[in-house]
Amino acid sequence: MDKTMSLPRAISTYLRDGDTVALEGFGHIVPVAAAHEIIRQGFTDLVLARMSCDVIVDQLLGANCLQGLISSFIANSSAGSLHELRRRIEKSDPKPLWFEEYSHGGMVARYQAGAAKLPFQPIASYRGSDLAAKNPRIKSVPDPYGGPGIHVVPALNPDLTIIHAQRADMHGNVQAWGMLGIQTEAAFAGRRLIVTVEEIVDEAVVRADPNRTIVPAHVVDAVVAVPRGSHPHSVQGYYDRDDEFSRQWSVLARDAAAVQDWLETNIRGTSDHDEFLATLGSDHFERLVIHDAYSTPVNYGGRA
Amino acid sequence: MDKTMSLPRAISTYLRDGDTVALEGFGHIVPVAAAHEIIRQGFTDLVLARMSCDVIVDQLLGANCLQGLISSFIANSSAGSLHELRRRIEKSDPKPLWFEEYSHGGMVARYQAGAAKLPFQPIASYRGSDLAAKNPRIKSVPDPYGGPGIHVVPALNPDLTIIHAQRADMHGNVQAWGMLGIQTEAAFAGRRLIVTVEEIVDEAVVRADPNRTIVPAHVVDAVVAVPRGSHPHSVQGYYDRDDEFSRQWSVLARDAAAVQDWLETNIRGTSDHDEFLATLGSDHFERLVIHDAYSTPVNYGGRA
Amino acid sequence: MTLSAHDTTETQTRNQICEITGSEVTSSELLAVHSARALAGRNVVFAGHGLPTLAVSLAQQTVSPDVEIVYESGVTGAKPPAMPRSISDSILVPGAASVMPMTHLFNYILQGQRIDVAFLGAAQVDKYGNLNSTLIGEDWEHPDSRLPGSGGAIEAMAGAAEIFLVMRRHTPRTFVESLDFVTSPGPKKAAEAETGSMPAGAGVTHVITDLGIMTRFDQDEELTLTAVHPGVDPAEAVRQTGWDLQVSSDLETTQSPTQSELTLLRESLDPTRIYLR
Amino acid sequence: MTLSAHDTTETQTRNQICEITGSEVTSSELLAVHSARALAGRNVVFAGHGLPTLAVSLAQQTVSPDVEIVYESGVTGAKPPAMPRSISDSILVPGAASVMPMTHLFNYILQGQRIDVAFLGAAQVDKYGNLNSTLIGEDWEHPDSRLPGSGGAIEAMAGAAEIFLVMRRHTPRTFVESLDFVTSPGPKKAAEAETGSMPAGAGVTHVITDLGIMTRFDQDEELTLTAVHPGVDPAEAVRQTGWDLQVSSDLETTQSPTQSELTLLRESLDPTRIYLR
Repeated sequence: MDKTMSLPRAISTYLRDGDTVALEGFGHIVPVAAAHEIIRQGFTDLVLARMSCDVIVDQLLGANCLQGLISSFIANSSAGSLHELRRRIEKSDPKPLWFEEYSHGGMVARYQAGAAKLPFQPIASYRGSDLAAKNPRIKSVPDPYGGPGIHVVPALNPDLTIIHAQRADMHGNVQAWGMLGIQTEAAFAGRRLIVTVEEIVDEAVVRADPNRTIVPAHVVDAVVAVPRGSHPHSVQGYYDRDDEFSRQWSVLARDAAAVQDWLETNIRGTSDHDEFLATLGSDHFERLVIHDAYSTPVNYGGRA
Repeated sequence: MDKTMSLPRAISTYLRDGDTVALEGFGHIVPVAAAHEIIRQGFTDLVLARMSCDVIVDQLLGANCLQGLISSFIANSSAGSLHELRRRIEKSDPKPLWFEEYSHGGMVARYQAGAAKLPFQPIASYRGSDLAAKNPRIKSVPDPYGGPGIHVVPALNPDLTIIHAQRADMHGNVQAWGMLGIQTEAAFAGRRLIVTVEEIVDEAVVRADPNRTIVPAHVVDAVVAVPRGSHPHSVQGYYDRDDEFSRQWSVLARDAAAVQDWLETNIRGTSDHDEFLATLGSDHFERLVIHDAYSTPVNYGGRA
Repeated sequence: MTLSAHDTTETQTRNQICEITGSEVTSSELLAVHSARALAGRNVVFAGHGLPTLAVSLAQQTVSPDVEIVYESGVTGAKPPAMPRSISDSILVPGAASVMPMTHLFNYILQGQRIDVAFLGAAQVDKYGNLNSTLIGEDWEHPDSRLPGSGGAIEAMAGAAEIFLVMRRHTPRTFVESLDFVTSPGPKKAAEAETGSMPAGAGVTHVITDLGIMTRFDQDEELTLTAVHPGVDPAEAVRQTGWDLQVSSDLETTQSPTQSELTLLRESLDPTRIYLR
Repeated sequence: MTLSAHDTTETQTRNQICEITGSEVTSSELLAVHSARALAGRNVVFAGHGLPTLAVSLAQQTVSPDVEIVYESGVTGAKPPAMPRSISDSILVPGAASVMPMTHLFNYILQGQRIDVAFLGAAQVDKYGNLNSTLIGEDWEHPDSRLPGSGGAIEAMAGAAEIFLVMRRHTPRTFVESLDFVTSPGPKKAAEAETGSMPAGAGVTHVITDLGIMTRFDQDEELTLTAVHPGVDPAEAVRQTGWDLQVSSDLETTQSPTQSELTLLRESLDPTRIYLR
């Protein structure tokens, strides 16, 4: 089944105002272009689930797309703070943000339970943490095998999950390598799933290395080719991370008006991801070029 | 750290009478040679954990190595029955067998909890099954999020886990492809871990494809090179399964005396795995030859 | 337990030419064709090797071109060059769309409710589609005959939207009033229990046998004989069923396998007749 | 939160030449060297980028040749050609020994109790080694300053055998009597709670600061000043600590970084001085 479609169509087809949407990717293969398209289409009242925040969280907040956030790390990686987010939390400026907070382990457990259609997942790490005191959705169950009670976190089943990967075939068999984060679980946990990829490849490419598939076709609703769709985050084997962009964001976003200007010019003022990339300058990706380091083939041979 | 050692030394160093030992591998990359070495060294009173049984279960039973079995499928794959096992269960012949039974999903959940050092793992599938009624270790906990109570299975933490794989480096970084079964979880769940492999390779081979590693070095106690260590099961890219061997076993093992004769001649009468393989005949592996089907390389390149 | 294991260990004696159709069609071909037809509109199928694999392959080329097969060994979208000999045959791997670790298969695919239809077999089935693949006999500790056990059958029953049960041999010993052991409970049985998650799907909706087809759709509904194969007396199906089998007032006679279906099976899918015995 | 994140967002202003050692050794070098030395006998280390990465690399070449580094992004045994810029820098991947999905990292490695030492940073630490990396202020809903939060710090604290805390700046604002928020509780704090699994390890056993080293070993033991760097008055460390700091009766003076350690750091491990500011 051909599930390829354009990014605007995929977002407009599978996202609704008020949805809980998971955008996952841990500093690598992050669906940035998809986040920008959500801004372009003006969605509102979304709840964003994202373990490790980054510039797109500030951008979605600045664009008034979000009413809530579910996360476990809310800095801009090693590049500084996310000031739009801090204004919302520290000062309710311009308005309050509903924020449900976990640790990374708690988010992993939530996605895992969601993917497995379990009501909750036990987790061993929350005893004595104020995080459990602050978040009423972190509960506990008795241990019927005689140990102490154990904390549990509830399943997370986003209405829509979006992930980015190196490649997929048109059916939706998704392949990724390098740091894989929580993408497989987020994909299975989602009620709907969009996958953006650097390249759509012939299914023979996928089938030459089936262990590399992180999400099988039947879980996927839409496959979208978006080259450089993860910028400013890296894609292993495709391009490097753009730390300068991320650092500049942490400077720029100290000024709320600058965030609005940036969104107006770079996102709302561009019609698609290619136009956004053009705003970076034509030689921008030259300094993000990577060297090649190909894996050695393994033998999948069997009985002929 | 060089963790390579001989199979006899690995087994004698890391196994004790009375241990719970997991031998995992789902019809592919099965630690058969290691099971035979356990027989040769005459271990007794072991409890074997093995999701999907096969000839080695009958052989370990016949050799009087086992007092108990934890499993979820006790036939000889598609090759027939395991008659030594059936005699033990149906007729306590020659003596009773302690048998703790789960479904595959239950075994997966037990290993997962064991690997994650959780006391138990919830599972959605046991409502109304006599399996839960028969097995008192399948319990339930309330759902603090308002759903019905849910079944749980206890963590499985074998004293020793043994798995087989295509290759590892001398430090114990283990790589496998094709059907991966529950090996990663069984490995992490084990208090001790032996990995037998078709080949010990230079660490540069492993490091050229780090996503292919299924168990990282620090989890491994011993790495043992045992070419053809999975026969009669297949190893993707190395050799095919030997269905004739498995079928013949189901015929042979109808006769308890024949099992004893076979063990005496083929296992106790051989000093190691190479001698065992020699009993199969020098041209035995010619009909198990596979064709080659190499994966296409992926680019792991990054910033140089 | 997937169909194939039970199938080959328990009932492989009845692979003679199927006389009841009055043709040269074998029982295996008949079951494969009707299983394939029942897959119309279903996309993700959990199957054992043998008949279910044949049925899915046939469906791909007839009623359900987008169907994706999932094996218990974690392989999806397999396109093996020859018929697999078991669900863990490594011939399934080269050219497959994915090979998942078993945690993903059991947690995210089966328990994750991603399967439209799971094919199962059983030693015994009752009128509500509860299945026994564990043992025969009264004494659970020392059964007369110890069978393979659940494998992933419990998870398939609990997680799949529908179960198709393929039974080569329709007899009162297999279609029973009361199971010796409830391995895989359908939703009615599960609802009667006191604890645990309810199954996600409808349980057994189709039973395809050498005599005909039974169906049920609602939790409390009994399996009803809705079709018999050409030449089969419905009374024979009733006689061969260990409970008082309901016969549909709209009882149909199944359409014999078409030449096109048989040609696909014999010449394209299983030319060496590994399963089309 | 791993050390580096806090480190770069909160305290990067104090990277001047470290005068207290009376040498040209920078504060970063001092902390890296003492962190490395403390790794003697430890084999599996969970670390953030920056100082912890440098410390582990130095330990590999000095006190602990078999040490294996594990990053929160799932990378083990990384051998990057240059210093990583964060724990998710893809430069960590080529040539690494493994890249695990995050489920394995959090469930099987951290919660699985496979880590000997985890390096953490924090905005506040108290006398029992409880850590705050969540917020500064009285009002949890509207803190004065909102920090990055846990990341995997809670899991590292609960699962690792020991925690090494590296604090660039030893001040009463960071070494406090009472945390504004207990993000990552040590075992004493955890034991006082009513439910949940007890941490597997000892909590914070070493705190390495620009003034000296504090240690604690038992659940109820307070952090004790066991060493000061050359030229540091222990009274200064007491003054810069927000609780009544215990000073060991065997207080030692740390051995200055050796020329060999400094050469390794400067010429081999971080020649472009990304972290050795």
